[in-house]
Amino acid sequence: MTTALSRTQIARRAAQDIPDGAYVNLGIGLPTLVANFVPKDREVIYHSENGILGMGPAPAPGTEDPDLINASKQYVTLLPGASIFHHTDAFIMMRGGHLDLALMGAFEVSCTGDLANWATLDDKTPPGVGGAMDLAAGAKAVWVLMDHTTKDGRPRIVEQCTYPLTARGVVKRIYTSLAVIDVTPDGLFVREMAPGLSFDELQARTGAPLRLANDWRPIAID
Amino acid sequence: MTTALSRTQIARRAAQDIPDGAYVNLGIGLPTLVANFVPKDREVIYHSENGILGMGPAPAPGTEDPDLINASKQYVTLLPGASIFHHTDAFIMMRGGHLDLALMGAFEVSCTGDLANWATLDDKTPPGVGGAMDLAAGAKAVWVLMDHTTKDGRPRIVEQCTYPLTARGVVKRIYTSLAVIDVTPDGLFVREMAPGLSFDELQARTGAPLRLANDWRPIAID
Amino acid sequence: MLDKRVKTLADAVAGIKDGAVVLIAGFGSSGIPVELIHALIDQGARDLTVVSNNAGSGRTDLAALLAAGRVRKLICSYPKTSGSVVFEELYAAGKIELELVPQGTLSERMRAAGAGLGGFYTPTGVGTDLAKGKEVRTINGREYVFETPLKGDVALIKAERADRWGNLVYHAAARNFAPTMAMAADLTIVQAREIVELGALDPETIVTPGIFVDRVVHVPNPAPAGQP
Amino acid sequence: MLDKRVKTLADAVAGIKDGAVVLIAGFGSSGIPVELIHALIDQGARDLTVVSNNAGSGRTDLAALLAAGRVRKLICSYPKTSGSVVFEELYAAGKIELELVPQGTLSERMRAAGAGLGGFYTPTGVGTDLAKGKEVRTINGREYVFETPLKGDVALIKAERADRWGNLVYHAAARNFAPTMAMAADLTIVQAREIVELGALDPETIVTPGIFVDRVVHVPNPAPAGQP
Repeated sequence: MTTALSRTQIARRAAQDIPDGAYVNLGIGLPTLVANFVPKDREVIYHSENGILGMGPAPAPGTEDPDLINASKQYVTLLPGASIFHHTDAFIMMRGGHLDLALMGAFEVSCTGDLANWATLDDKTPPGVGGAMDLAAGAKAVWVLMDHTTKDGRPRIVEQCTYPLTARGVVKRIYTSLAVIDVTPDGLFVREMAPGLSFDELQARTGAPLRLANDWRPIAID
Repeated sequence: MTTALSRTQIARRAAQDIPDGAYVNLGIGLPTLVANFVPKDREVIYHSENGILGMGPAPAPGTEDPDLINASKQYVTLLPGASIFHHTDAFIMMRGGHLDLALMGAFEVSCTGDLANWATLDDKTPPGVGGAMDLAAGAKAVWVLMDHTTKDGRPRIVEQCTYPLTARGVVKRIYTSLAVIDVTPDGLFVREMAPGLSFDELQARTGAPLRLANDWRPIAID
Repeated sequence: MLDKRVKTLADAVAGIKDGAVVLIAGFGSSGIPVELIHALIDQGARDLTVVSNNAGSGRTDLAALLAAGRVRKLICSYPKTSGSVVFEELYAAGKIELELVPQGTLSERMRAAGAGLGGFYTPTGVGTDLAKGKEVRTINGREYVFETPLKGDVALIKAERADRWGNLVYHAAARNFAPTMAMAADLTIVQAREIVELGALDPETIVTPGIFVDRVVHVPNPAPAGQP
Repeated sequence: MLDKRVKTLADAVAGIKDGAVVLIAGFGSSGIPVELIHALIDQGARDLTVVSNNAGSGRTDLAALLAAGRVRKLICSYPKTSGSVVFEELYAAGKIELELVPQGTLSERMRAAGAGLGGFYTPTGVGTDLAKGKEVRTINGREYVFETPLKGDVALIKAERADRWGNLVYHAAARNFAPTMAMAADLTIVQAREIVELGALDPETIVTPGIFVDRVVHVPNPAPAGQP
């Protein structure tokens, strides 16, 4: 029996790979959870598009400052060493290749690293792009965190995205509920699989050809 | 007998026209003198391209700060209300049309307001442009202060500049040792002449056709 | 004497014309000039184009301006936030035009207007629907989209402290779009929680130099944005 | 742990390669990283392209780097200042290449590199010798010159205070080109008069966030620039 990872477990798994000293932007939703699970001995500098570098955890109840929020509009704090700047400068960091990592959610990722995470195919609700395209175009590396399939079982990792693109060829690694997959010039390499899952089962739930890395291992879930 | 204005008198004359509350950039050389003669009841905010708004007069001897200098590399002070910013922002102010006035020196000005003030025709000394082209392109108004002719008597106000251009069609007013001249779409209008000078004499020392304004008057020299 | 202070909110927004492009600072609920927006509603200008990162929340401030039918077009990066009910209703009913712009491009386009530039090439949006119809140019082997300046007739800004020259500092991350919008509009209007004596602000820590500001009005107890 | 401090000036400039593009902050004598420049002379890299607003003064710092024959090309706006004797000699002798760039364009080109932009259109220089050979484009009825990003391999910066994350503040108007150069280089090296504890700098008044800085070295008594 395969146990798919919960959203929290996806965040927990991705958190293990964030290097000490990295400048990291966490996208809205699932990626925001990652900060809770980064090993405490690593000093990670979190960036927010509204002009904060060095965000700390949520404030104690009663100490919230409405003018100190992250991109998800959640209250945050500042770590010693934090800095505040205006929006245009915040996007210099994002677009100009100064961030080491952007962790983002996605609707779909293609086998060549195309990212689709800003617009649905629904015409009635207004689309929102926020800083997704800037981050995707500019971060040194983009990692995606998402469920491996849609709620009704369709693959989110595909040959070609059906959802509107955020950027072409930018995703370097995908953390899903079933696997950790590297996007390389030679295709998608499976580095880790959920415990109990077979490669054939994983391939069956994936819309693009996978290759199993020689040194693959089961995802360690604690 | 005509008395041509001295450099100090040119600066003194131009200073009378600087409006209260104006944002003004004073170019290297003659324009720098202007600040000394602006009527004391006017609050003028001086900008320097190295990132200062609200420069005050020269510091008292012994209180100079090598990191507080103007574009001419002279020591300055800060007035209450002054602000410091970086070079790129200083040039947003210059290029973006935020300065009311740029006062500049010139080698030549054409009858259509072309400005030549950055390079000589001498190949051996290196040219220097500094912020002249940005100011000329971006200030709301450019006024030129200069001697009316070269040392050997050739006109500096010409049909077409012979020196390399700084910008085309930007000069609005010219303060010279002999006259105050407006550059208009209808040509050069003489507003004021040095005491004792006749219009014919002025025209003879000018390389482009002048028109005498109906309300012209002698330059008041105190 | 250079004195940009005006006495009332009505004075602050006086003269804003129908059809104006209005830049409204803020991100989510932070830095929203709530009182200036309500003064604009009272002032009556209509057929506005509003540039703001979000589309308001609840029924106050930007949402109230939208609900009052004053906004023909919204230029923004993320209209769909929790509580953006007014905008969503108008959008679903086809009663408001939306120009969606990537957030960094939105900010950079306003900066270009303030900086006197004619446009710029950005890698953001290449190959996406938001670059459709735009010039794409390959520079040093990489593709870029051409983007044009976005200038405002008016900018509405919330600051923490101001002086009579219009120098501004902000509170925490409330500055967000404000410094860029201040330089990108012909008429920049500021509500400041505190107005201080000239010279009270440290020259080295002023965030928006007064040259970018036209009017300052004192609003000592600003309401939070997006409240019911 | 993120710690950008290095122990010595030699450590600070280690690894700068022959042929590097080196951005050197400063305007006139203010904000010149004198000790880093002398460390670069000792380090030995040659065939450099230097980007700096002026061309040095006297016989020290930038003038000394030029005199040592290490600079192939200078990109600057105003090489001809009082005391720029070394540059003038090299220029007259045809021993150094000069690319003259209007000062605002120089700064904006470096910003474009730091900001990830492919280029921009500026009204500065239209119709002049400095726009010769460059694309000119009419946008909304006005002519603009196309300018490309100017990226550094290295930037040398002088700051007043720094912390171990590389956050910087400057003294008075010494910041000038430094914040822009810091973001425009692959390797940004800072000499700071004081190094303070993390958290000692007010987050709202940090001028250069540490993300743009790679190495910080403590130089407690920096020499003035352009001294004999």
